[in-house]
Amino acid sequence: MAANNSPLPAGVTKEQAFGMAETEMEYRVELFNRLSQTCFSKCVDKRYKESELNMGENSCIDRCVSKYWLVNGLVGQMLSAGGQRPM
Amino acid sequence: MAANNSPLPAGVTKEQAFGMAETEMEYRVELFNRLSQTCFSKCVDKRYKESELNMGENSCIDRCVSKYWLVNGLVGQMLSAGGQRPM
Amino acid sequence: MAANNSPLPAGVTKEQAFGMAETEMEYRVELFNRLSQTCFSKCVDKRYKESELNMGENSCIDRCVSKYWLVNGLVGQMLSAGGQRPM
Amino acid sequence: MDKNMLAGLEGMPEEDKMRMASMIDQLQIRDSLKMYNSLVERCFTDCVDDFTRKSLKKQEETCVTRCAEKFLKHSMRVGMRFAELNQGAATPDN
Amino acid sequence: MDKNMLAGLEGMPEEDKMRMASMIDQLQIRDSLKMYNSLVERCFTDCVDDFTRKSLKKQEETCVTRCAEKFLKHSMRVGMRFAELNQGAATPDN
Amino acid sequence: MDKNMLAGLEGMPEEDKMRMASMIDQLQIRDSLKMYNSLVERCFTDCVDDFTRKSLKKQEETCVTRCAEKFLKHSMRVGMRFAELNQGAATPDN
Repeated sequence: MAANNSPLPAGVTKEQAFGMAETEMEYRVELFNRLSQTCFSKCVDKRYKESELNMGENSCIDRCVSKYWLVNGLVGQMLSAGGQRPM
Repeated sequence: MAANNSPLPAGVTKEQAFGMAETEMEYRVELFNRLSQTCFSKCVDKRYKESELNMGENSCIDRCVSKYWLVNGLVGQMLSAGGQRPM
Repeated sequence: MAANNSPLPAGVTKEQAFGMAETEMEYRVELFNRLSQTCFSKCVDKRYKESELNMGENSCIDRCVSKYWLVNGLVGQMLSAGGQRPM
Repeated sequence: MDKNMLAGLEGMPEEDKMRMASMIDQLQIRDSLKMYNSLVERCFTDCVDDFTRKSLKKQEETCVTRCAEKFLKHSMRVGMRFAELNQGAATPDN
Repeated sequence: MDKNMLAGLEGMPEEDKMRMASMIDQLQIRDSLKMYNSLVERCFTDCVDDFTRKSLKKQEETCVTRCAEKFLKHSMRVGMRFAELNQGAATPDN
Repeated sequence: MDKNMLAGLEGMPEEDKMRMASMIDQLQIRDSLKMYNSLVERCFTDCVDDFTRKSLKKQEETCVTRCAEKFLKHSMRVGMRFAELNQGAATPDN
């Protein structure tokens, strides 16, 4: 569409590049929010007897984040492999 | 606003038409997602003993989609009738 | 950027002002929706034996809205105070 | 939801006011559609639990209708209370 | 989801059709990513409940894999049924 | 959340970088407001269950305050772990 010396892949307009960047960021934000909500539900005692996270809660959170991350990767692998892996 | 030989209703700018189309599509996507999530919760066994949907799950899903669709229509009718049908 | 006789704060472009107004409205809409969903869950009998809200439900809703509003304010105060008030 | 936000735009040119109004209109339409979707999901979830056939039972229909009517009345009431609080019209504690 | 919405735009200039198509494409990408996020959350919630270590147990991995496969098959089936209903292809009651 | 995404835009004109930065800023503001809304909903849901009066009981206030503080501390911790994982800084299994 114009002499192209931009870092964009061929055929991608600037509008589209901004759109994709925005979509990618929205995805990461949503991943973070879901992970955070889920681990709060799994790890934090709902009786709220104190305002500090205790040691058990803290290590539960660390492991929960790690496992959520692994599950995210595992599912990503499955989907990019076609999602139809027989089993 | 200009000599109008476009397929748009009078008084609707092109920007508004795009906005409405986008809103309409977002609505359908959300309807689909909620229906899908709800029927998964209602029909699929959470123990995940196998990776296939069994016959019972499959027919539950078909009926669930059908019923969700009917409920969607029923509520739509109510709302367009004023939402205040005495009963 | 141009001779400024607009009501906008210095350094804020018109695009940004519209963006901020939109974000603010989205926030209010989301607050309203969450409040509404939460109070429906807390106050309305899920058996739906009638189509009217009864007196108990109505006063529960009024109080629920009031309390949700107070909680919203309480948390807002905490956050603007740094969110780290020792306790 | 908040047409009087336009008040703050007193000084703005006509064109911007129109853009603002159209933004608010679209937000309201999107919000109504979202509300509609969440109403359908809630009433379906609360009222439909039998998947032995494709059509609604009379009893499910009645449940959905009542649920939707209650939800709408609830939304209106919440909207009124919410507006009062937004305007600082607090009432005595009870 | 709804490429044939473009049909309604028959009379539109080429430029607008392209803009419409690109809007639909982006909506689809966003929707896939949302679906992916909700799948991960659901399978994690249903399959992982032991937080005594940082890595997944074999049994959790199997559960997640099956859950994800079921979810995808479910989504495809729902998509087919949904498309039929959208086109008014109702089938006899059963 | 991801300011270093800007790194990939090295070659871009100043004007585009600014647009990108402003997009990120707005996304962050929207995200904070969403987080705020979800925090309020969660702490309200977990702490308030008595609707015999309009004002908060002392005990509800304490519960909400602690809940919000825990939620914020939790968010910060999750944010740190999440950032480490994003940068591939894996630690030994335990």
